[in-house]
Amino acid sequence: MPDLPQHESPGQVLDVELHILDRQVLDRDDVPIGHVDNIEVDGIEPGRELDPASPPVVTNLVLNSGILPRMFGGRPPASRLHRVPWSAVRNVGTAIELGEPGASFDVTWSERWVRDHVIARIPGGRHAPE
Amino acid sequence: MKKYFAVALGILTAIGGFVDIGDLVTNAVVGSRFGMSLAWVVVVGVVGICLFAQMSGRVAAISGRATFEIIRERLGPRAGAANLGASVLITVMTLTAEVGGVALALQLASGVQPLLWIPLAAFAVWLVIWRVKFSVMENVAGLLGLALVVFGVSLFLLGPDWGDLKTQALQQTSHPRETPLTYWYYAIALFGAAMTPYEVFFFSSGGVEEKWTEEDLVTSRANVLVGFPLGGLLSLCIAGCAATVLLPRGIDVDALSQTVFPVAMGAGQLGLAVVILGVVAATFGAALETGLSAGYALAQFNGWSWGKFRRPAEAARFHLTMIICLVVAVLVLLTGVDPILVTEYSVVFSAIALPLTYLPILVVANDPQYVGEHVNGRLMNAVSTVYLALILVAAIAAIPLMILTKAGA
Amino acid sequence: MLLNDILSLPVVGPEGRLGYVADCRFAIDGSPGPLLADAQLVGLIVAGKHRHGFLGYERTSVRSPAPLAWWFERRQRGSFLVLWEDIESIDDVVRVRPGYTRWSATL
Amino acid sequence: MRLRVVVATIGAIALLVSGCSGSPRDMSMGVREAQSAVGTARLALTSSEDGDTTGSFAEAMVDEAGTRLSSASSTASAFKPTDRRTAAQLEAVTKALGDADTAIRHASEALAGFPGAPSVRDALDELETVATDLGDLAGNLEAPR
Repeated sequence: MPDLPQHESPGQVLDVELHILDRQVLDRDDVPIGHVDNIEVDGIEPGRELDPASPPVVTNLVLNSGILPRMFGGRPPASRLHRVPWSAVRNVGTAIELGEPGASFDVTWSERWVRDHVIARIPGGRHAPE
Repeated sequence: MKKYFAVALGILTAIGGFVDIGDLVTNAVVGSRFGMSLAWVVVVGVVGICLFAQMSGRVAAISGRATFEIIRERLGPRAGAANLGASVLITVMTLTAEVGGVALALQLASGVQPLLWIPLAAFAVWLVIWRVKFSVMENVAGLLGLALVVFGVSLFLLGPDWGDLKTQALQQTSHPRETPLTYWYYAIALFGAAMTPYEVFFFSSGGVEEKWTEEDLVTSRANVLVGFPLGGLLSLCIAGCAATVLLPRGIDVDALSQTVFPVAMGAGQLGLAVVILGVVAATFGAALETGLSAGYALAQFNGWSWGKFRRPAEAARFHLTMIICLVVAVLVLLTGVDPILVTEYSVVFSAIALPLTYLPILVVANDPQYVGEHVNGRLMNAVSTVYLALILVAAIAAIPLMILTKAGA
Repeated sequence: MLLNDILSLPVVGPEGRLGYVADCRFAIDGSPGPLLADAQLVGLIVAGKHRHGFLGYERTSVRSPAPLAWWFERRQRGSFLVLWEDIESIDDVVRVRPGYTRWSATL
Repeated sequence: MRLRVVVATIGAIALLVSGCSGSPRDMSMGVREAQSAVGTARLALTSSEDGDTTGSFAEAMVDEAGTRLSSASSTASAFKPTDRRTAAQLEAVTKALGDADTAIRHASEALAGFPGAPSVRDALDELETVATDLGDLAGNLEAPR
């Protein structure tokens, strides 16, 4: 294999599998809210000739929506995709940091449900350990 | 001064926290059947856990990412989920064994049936996880676990033929009553007992819990590099006691009472009281660690909020996971299954799950994005790669050996 | 469109099959947003045999421990980057325009 | 790929078959377990007499020895004799295990100190006799695996 030319892009370069998928997502206060399971882009229409001048851009990260489809194929119903808009992303490093609190994303509903119905009802559940 | 105190405390808790029901039982079984001829495996296992615990701690301190986040990130959904399934299964098995161990030890102290102690012990574990601060929990359990040093004292009081023990350790001759297959089966069990995967989950998550930074690396390295080998030495003393008292009498260990008996013989009733206290502390401490590890693993894999530094309500699914795991452990124990048997299986299954945990740790400990300038050195990488190969061989050989030897019968 | 639908699609060039989509490369260099600029697609990483390799790790500059790096690289040998402007269409297969350029896949 | 599956399956079946069938070695394994149980009970009694252990600890040890002995019996009886020689051996083994069971029960009673229970001294003597018998028996049987 001859040495191929190296393509240089301005800005941070991200390979989806390497840098984004399965990374931990932290909210504004560094609280984990999920992992990236998928990425939504616009600008690709299946079957149409693509426009070289307007590359697709990331619109949403999809969190915790079906580890099973990723393991076995298929996809979860569109209504169950927990989306986080790209505009909420503050930094992409060893974790993906958001600029908003976790409660503003629907991916945290199960956390809130368990909290409200189970954990907070057990005595001491709302107190810090001593 | 405060810094030296922190280092000393860390080392002491590392020693006390190193030995759990798996180490206790496996070392006693091996000592009673093979003498010191498998001592080399303990050494190999301790070096291995030092390597990988240290790496996972370094990754956690610098990047803030605990081990199961790394596993998910580097292995992807399929292999990651396979590892999650295996790790949670083994960790809950170990948790079951530890809770059972607490109950057995309390039975030895009180004469009251273990079935009555099991729910109590599990509830106490939950209460500590629920209410006690991480550092307090770790230090108290670790320091009380130091009572197990009485194994070393008893070994001296028993006055064994040291030359004989040394010969056994150096010649690796298996006892005439044993076959090479059982010898290697127990080699894998000992290896698995020393390198149980929950230890790295707990160690790295503990680093995040205690908010380690780059400056804490020296302390954490000292804890591991001094504490774990001393814990390994303690394991060897357990084996040595069994080799001195039980091996010549043809007694194979299959109960906790036999494990601690040599201490009674060497140090009398006082020694017995101390060793039982040590066993309760060590198994209780390990029950906390395994319970938390199951929660860490599941929460980190799914990206849930986790950690004892948060209020339970701020890590709701994490706490719910641990409650469920404890309930499962109690239900399993209430069927009357022998905790010692659960222990013996859990250490061998540990050996099987090791490669998928240690591969991502090794890879990420070389990645500057995660550890900055603190990437592995050449020697570290060479030794770790050899270990990865070793772990792979042990994992592949474990199941066939288990079937061929009827689980070491 | 969801990106996982593109990952591991077969890639076809003018001279026949080239391999599979192993990864998608983005760069944060689009129009500025509130926190980060938009992430625009640079191109697709095409791999010959193994579709996933070690999740892209082989493309980083990390070369140690040597035996592992050697193994990962071997599994991903021959992969390359195709830029967005060289991609004609994406449906069940990814079609590459005639006269496309192979770029190095390494980061 | 399919070949690999076939080889793996055959390997697994071979392992299972070789691991699970009963053999004369089951008897020696059973005797070995019984020796271990009797030895444990003897240690419990002597150490309790010497004051090295508490009563409840010694009782727990003897209880566990009893459990181990039942497991020894089931280990030994996994073997189904095929000829006269092994049938006679199995009979001897079964009898020795029965004696051991009685001896351990007596040891347990002696420790508990019920009225009419054997003395610790007597229980120890009985255990010693049983241990000797088991030792002789083990020597006659095929060596354990």
